[in-house]
Amino acid sequence: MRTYLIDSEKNEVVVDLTKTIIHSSDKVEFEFSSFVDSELVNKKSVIIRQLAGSYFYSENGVSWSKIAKQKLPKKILSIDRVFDVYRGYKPSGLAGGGEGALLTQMPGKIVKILVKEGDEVYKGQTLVILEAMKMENEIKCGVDGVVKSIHVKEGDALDSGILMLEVE
Amino acid sequence: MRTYLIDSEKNEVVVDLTKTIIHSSDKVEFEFSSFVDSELVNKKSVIIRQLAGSYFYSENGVSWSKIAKQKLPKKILSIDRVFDVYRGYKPSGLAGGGEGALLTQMPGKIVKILVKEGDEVYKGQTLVILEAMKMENEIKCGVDGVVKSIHVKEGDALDSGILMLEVE
Amino acid sequence: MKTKRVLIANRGEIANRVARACRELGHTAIGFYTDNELNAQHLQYCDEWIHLKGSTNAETYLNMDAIIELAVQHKVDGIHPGYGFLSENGIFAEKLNKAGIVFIGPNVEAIKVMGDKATSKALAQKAGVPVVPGTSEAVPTIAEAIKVANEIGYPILLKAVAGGGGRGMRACYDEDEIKKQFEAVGRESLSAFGNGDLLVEKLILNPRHIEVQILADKKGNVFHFFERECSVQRRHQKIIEEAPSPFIGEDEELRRELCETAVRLAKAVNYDSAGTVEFIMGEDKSFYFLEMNTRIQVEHPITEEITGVDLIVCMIQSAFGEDLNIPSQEWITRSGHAIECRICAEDPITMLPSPGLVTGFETNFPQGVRFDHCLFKDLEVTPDFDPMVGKLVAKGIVRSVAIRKMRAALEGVYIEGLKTNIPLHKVIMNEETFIAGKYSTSYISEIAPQDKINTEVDFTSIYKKMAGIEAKRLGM
Amino acid sequence: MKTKRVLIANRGEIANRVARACRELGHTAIGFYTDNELNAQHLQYCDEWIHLKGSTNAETYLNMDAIIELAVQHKVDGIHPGYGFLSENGIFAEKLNKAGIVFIGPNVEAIKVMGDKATSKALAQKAGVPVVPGTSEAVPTIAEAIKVANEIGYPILLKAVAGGGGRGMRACYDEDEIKKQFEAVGRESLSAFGNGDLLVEKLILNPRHIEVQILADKKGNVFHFFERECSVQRRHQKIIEEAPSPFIGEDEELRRELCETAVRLAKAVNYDSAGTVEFIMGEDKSFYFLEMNTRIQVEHPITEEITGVDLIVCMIQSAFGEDLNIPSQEWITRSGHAIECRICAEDPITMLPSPGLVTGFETNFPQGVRFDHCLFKDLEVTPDFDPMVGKLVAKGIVRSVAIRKMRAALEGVYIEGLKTNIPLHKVIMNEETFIAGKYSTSYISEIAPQDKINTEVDFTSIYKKMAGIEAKRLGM
Repeated sequence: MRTYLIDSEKNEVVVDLTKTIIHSSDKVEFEFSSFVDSELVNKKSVIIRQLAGSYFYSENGVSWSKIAKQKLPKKILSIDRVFDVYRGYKPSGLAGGGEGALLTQMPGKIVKILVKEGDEVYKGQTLVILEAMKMENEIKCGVDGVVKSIHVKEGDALDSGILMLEVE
Repeated sequence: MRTYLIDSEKNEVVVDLTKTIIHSSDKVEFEFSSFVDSELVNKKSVIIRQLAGSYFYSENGVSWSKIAKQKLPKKILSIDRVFDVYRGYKPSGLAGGGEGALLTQMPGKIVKILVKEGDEVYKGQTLVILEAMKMENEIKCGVDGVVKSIHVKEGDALDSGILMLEVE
Repeated sequence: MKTKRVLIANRGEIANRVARACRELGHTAIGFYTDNELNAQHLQYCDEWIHLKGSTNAETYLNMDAIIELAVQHKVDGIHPGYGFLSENGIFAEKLNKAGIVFIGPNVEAIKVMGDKATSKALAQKAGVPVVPGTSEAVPTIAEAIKVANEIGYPILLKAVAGGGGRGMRACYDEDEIKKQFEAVGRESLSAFGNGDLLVEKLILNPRHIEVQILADKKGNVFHFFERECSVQRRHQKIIEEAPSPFIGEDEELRRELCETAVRLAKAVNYDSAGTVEFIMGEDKSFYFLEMNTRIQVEHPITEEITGVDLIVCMIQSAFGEDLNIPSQEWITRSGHAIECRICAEDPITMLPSPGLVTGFETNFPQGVRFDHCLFKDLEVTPDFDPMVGKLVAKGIVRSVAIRKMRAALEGVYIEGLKTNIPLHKVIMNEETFIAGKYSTSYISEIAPQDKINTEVDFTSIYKKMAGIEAKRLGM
Repeated sequence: MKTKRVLIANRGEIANRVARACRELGHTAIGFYTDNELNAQHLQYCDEWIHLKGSTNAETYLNMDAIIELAVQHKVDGIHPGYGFLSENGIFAEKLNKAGIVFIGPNVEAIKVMGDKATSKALAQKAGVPVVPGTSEAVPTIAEAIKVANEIGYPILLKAVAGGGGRGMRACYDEDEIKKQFEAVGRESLSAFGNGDLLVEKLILNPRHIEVQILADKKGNVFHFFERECSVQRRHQKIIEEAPSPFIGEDEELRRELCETAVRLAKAVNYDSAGTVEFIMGEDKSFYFLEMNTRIQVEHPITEEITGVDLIVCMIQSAFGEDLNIPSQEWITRSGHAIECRICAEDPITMLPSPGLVTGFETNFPQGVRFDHCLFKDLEVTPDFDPMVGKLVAKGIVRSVAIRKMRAALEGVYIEGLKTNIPLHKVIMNEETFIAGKYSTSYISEIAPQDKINTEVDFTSIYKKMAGIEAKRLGM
């Protein structure tokens, strides 16, 4: 699963959960990979352990620090910075170059195209599912409109920046 | 749903949850009825409110006292008394007169008979579902064996102490 | 002692605090919840929960008639107003008396006298309490203001009679500035406080804000519980307090003089509850009366920590005419040093309020830390209410130990989803001027610890948050 | 001060306590978990978690070699043994010294001298510390025992040299009883402690158990932190402690004499850590040395509450040769009164251990309550470990306030799934002999507060539990 963190200055960090190993009912290991501008900038395995009802975090299994449990929030704060959090897909506003033009944001494979040309679509509707980095990404529509043209088909392996379809 | 509380001296309290009203995601009302020797001895409506992650208990909606959250435990303790807790049905050891003879413990209606004569059954298997006090009660088998005879049929309204079926 | 029914006309951490005092006394604590705070966390310590309809402060915690009506309806013996809201409102206290309900605070007269800058200053002078040189009555004209300024010497302060919390004041370093500012400040004060009258006061440079805790009963016994220093302020609002004052330090002579002066003033106004006499102290250790807060104060815990007394419990006992069981002033001793950091929902650098939803909350403290707060997972901090969500208090045998403990305590607060000033407190607890105890009220503006906050976001901190979220998602 | 790596060779609430002290000092707290306690709650305050293999105490917390091996392997600077387990084991301390690891406790010699009843008694006498009349060496024969008894007068106590915690002793009111009991007690002691030697001692009637807290550094400074009274006991084990002692009360003369005697003894044995000198006090206020515990004690919190010192922090600092920052004995003051109730997983009436699974846990306290515990939902209290799961501490300006606070505190502990002695404590806090402070070590057996516990089960209490269960079931 991937998560987009976008802060007030529109700086963007993409955090991929690239591995999950469940050791026991109260011990789980995650591998996170972080991307900035589609570049892998950091990758780390971390362990979460539940103890006496609280979560503890470790990177080596020896030293542990307490962390707060939280459900997926809309915002993540760090000191004075606020990140908006989008999980699994990019928010419509950011789903490709022009409002109506959906471009691939990273190399990937078209898993499914959910509309055909001429369909009326609304802002936020999922148009395409793109598999990238072992994750399925719902590509949402940025505007209300009609599907003008589709330039790809299911199964296509695409580079980054390819125009998939246009809405007007 | 009903719950049997049986303490070390084998004293038995039957607590029926005879009504559940969900007022909101963090406020719910329960009506409990308690039976001793199948006699209704107490009936009360209580409210549980979740506040700041804890549960609070009230009988009038004005005065509240904190209580501890707990999953259905095997035992409930009160000062020096220990109650074994059985939820939904009486424990096999108490499931009717003889080991293999299932008798109604209270007046009720047969909702479903889950076995037929000749079936092999095991201790703890649900044989009959009996509706009583607006609750469905799973009547479990007290022994491993074979269903010898069934004396009732679905829909029958029965008094207390009626022999429903026999296992040997 | 018959147990009483006590209504708490407040919210947040102070409502918790009062309810817990009632719990100890065996009184029934009755709490309010409002339309915009149905899940008021302070109800958790209250025995009875009452709906105070409305959302704005005017509709709810400032709504005297609604509160009194509910109080009568629920057969309340007394109302504790906490701080803020109606805590220093003489009319409210009067209405309660009429309704036969005890106002858990001082007598109406004391509230009224101390509620007005001019009359309180006059009383102080009559009682031989030093006041900042300047006028005790409003100065009508610019000319008059300049005349006074020339008598007491520059710099001077133009100050709204009805002002407070640092609002409605302006410093003037010469005659021209007075001419420039006088009418402007007057207009501001009129719109802000409904009263445009101004005082002229000598401006004390590099002042310390030091206050004395008073506790009195209805029998004429007035005690002090030593001083607190509250000089670490932003926008004239305290964010860190200590007891005892590092500026007074070992000068027991000065300490006694200050505290006895406060008692003298309290006696002069027939004070009969918990209250605080605020002083401003110059670098020459001369001190002047500022104002008396006729209520319990946010920072009361540090006094409780070094004296071992429960001020809220005593305040309630005093209100109901009970004995405080305090044989004498000498019997009251202090030991150790306590520091309070106010935890506010605000940007640690701009120090501007930053409301939000608390998506996670945990603590992991060293021994002997006190955290009076109203935090819980899912708390919605709205702009409706004060951004202060908690008070972290650390005590040690000496100041350096208290600071050490506070550092560890600050590391042990995990609040997700909310900007807080904890990063600022962390810097201050390691900043040399603070550690040396040599700070004045201009500490924040001059030392600017906020500029030393490291705002860098590292991947570990992000992974910690993400991991907590993913683990929760797995239902762990 | 360089930060250290401190291994905590203990579990439960005391492991929490030590870890929290390390947190304040900036040391790295390293905790153990064992095969039978993988979810050791005390790890929550530890920075590093190490697996100590095994389940029995012999395999784990008593296993010197395994502990030292892990300590070396993890580059530990010092080990804190807590109480019980290896805390008073001279051999362990010696092994640590050899391994170049600091034993956070006193020097080996002090442990050994005080660990033996006979030698400690002899040292006490040499230091002019009054001891209970009787033999300081083992009495070989019945005839010898009777001879001593006739000298010191009946009643006398036959006491195992190696005994402790009230085990291995028997009262004899005349010659015949000595004849009857002598060999039996000897046999018992042999099997219980591997040593059958017996002492003969004068039996003090209606004795008070009063102890003095000692804190010393490696530089020869020895301080006392006043006394604690621990006379409320069951089976010679303390369940309630208070500081100061209500029996000594206002008798400051006696208090000073007692405390200075304790310091004299500690100095005589070159004591250099936290420790406790236990005395027995007769109704005539004459006191006799019992033993010195060369470790931190369960009931240390009440001393911390009235003196404001953090004993564990000081103990760690002392062990690493650091200053305690205590200028003088006079500098140490006490204020207020503190009471501790030991919360044990036991039947409140029979007082026998009652292990179980904690199915729910909540608290709701008045202000100023301290609860050192290892409780959490899903805690499995096994017979492997001490049944004590927590220590509830309440402080007030005077004893009556502390009792009032303790009553409210006891009402605010909600433990489901486990029998505890909380109902017993509730009765005691309302029982007149205790309230009067006029109790001796025979309080439980003579006053029998356990018989006053109301064990009636009402439907409301059942509905409360059922409602909590059903609400949880609904996922609320």
